[in-house]
Amino acid sequence: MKKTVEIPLGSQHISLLEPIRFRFHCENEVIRDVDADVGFVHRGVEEACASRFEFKQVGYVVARVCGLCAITHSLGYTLAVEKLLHVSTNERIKYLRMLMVELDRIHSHMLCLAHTSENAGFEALFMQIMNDRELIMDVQEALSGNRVQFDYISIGGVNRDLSVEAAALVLRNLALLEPKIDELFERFTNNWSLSLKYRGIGALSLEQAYMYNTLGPLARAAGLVTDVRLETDDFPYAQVGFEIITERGGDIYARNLVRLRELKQSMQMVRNIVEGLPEGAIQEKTKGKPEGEAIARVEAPRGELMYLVRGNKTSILERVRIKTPTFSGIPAMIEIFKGSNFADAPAILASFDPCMSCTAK
Amino acid sequence: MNKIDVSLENVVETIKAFYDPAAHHFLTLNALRAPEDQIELEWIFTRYGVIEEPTVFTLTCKRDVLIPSVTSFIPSAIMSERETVDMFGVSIEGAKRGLYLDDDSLQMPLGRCRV
Amino acid sequence: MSFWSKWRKRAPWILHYNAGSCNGCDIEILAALSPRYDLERFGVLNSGNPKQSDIFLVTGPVTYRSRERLIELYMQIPEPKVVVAVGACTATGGVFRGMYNVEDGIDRYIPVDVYVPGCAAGPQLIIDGVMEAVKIWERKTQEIEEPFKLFGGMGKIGEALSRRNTLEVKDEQNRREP
Amino acid sequence: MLNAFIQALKNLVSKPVTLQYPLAQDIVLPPQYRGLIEYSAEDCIFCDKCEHACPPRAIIFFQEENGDKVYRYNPHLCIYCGECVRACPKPEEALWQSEKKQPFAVRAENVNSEWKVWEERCHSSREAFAAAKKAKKAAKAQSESVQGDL
Repeated sequence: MKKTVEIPLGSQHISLLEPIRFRFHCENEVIRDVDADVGFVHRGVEEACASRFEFKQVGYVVARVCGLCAITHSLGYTLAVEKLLHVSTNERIKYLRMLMVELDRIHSHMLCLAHTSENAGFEALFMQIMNDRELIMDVQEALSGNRVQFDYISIGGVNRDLSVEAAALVLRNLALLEPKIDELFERFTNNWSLSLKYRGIGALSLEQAYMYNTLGPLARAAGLVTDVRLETDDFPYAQVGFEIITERGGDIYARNLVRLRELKQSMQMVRNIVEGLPEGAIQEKTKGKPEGEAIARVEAPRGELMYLVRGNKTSILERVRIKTPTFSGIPAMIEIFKGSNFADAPAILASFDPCMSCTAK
Repeated sequence: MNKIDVSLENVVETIKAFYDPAAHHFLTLNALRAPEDQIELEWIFTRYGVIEEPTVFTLTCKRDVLIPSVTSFIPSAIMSERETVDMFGVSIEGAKRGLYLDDDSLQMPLGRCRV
Repeated sequence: MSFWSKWRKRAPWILHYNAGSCNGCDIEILAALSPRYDLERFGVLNSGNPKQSDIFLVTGPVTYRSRERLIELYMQIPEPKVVVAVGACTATGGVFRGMYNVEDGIDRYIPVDVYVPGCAAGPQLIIDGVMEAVKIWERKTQEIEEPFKLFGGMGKIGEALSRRNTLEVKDEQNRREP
Repeated sequence: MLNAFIQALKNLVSKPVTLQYPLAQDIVLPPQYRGLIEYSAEDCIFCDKCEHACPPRAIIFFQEENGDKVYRYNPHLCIYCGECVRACPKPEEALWQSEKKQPFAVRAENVNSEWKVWEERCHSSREAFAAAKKAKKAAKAQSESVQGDL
């Protein structure tokens, strides 16, 4: 006789950084169905952006939607508003913005790898990656003045210039980080006990990836060619050495591999940006009030982030629509849970790198 | 962006004829208050791996009608539909309330008339 | 008893709950637990179990859906307990102050002992806050433990209460003087 | 396996990465760390630009009856974005972002409820001042019109 057992996970759990509640319907060890409750972090940012804040302040408010991809949120919003204000930025501003976004991607991917390994029961590796990650955090603090919330991008430019000492610090810390990433690469590919937790678990096929509109590292691990850096021309990504990275398999192992390879590529891109930084002013003049409707898309560490901004020639915007990566990834996430073992649930969950504060806004 | 106007009757057929799972990527469903107690809905699509402006299907209708759902061929649309139902107080086929909001919180925060 | 309590006092365990924050303070708490800053050298351990914890680290302005969980977790932590509000939005609501689905700051619901500023609060600020919380926790432990010794029970309780009052008065004086 | 063993031996003799922060050594904040907002009343021209620019409204001015304004700032509401300093017409003189670490507060300081009281008092003082000004203007206009009639 088959009997389903309901097992709740969350909203407060040691393996969860953020409140999300799952209810797993299990048959013995196997998960048959999942209910997810994602609304714990809903604060009402969309409403507040369109009623309480002026359009110049909204950039700082939307950065607080998510601490991990704060810079991509403010970048997405700024790009959309700049389209409405008909401002075009010079090459130096574009390069500095790309620099911060890539640094953010490095630290976010490292946090995700650390979290995955912790949830697979490998706490020493978690501590090691978190220690290596501090190198990037130091760079971010030196560049923007804060470790997490950068507040680096403002409408029309960036708030701070890259000084010579900061550029030297970037290159030095990247050189220190490079061998450690190589070591991590070896650990994630060759370690037998990690492969037991990662290989073939939580797999997503290419058909499923197409069907559920997955995005970011999750889709690229399944072999789906999608990356907003490839699909938009707002930034000269090809000039600084961007190439799309895809893997086959779609399991946790492939996702980790995508993240590791993107880490290496982002480091190379940061180096290219710092070395080939063009001259120019860091702030362009803006005037007027936003009018019309614009869509801006940015590649956040977790996938595609979209901002739709509509203004009506007043300083308060009419609508700000935020589409975050995890939000569109949840149907695929629920699909992957079905049929896998309950003991693998924390590792699968961490391999998605879910960001609930993005999802619920 | 390329805007295509649709009506309440042919919205599902138009999107179904346009949408190709292997090429198109459903971004999101956006909603907006329109004058005279109407609501404006936008289904936004892009293509995988190609530089292209997003394609937007626009529908303007009354707030109290039942809006058809596209989840039968785009399963990932369920989240944005549930969010729209919560935030604007409209009804969409098959979308439950209560994704973000509880019974004791402010209902349909974005669908209210702004003073 | 006193032999063991000496060690127990040096190991306050942490319970961390996210009541709707942006993740910024949460990853900084993780960073504070990681080797560079290493909160664990003070005996602090991040436990997921409220019944074994002493210090409650909360981040985020309290959203409507998380307030019941917040109070439930607070009630499950055994006395003596100390609450640390990490980050600007936990203390006063921060940038989310006045939005429709949040309650500006957690001190509407539970008493807060230490407020850590910053958006997001850096690891050194978190260490400062936790060190202050440990001090408060030791004081609270003494207040609870002494009456149970039953050496002139009522007198001891009265003494403890009067000392607590003078301490609070002192706190206020210290605050006003500078 | 051998590599791991060698690594473990190396770690035994190498220096620890942990900073002994509150006990032995201080963490060095980088230059231009975005710390506490500081203010100088002497140089301020009371243009209220910082108050309007601040996203969480952590800066408010209290209006006294004689027309003077008093600056109030809550470091526990501030998000340290630096927008007030960028809006300030006299940055580095009247309002600047220091590199100081923000201090924590304890329960007795009452950072939330006390600030609520301040907010309300500031708003009511503004309104009272505006009403008084309006009444004065109206009285003046009336007296002028009375004079004109005469």
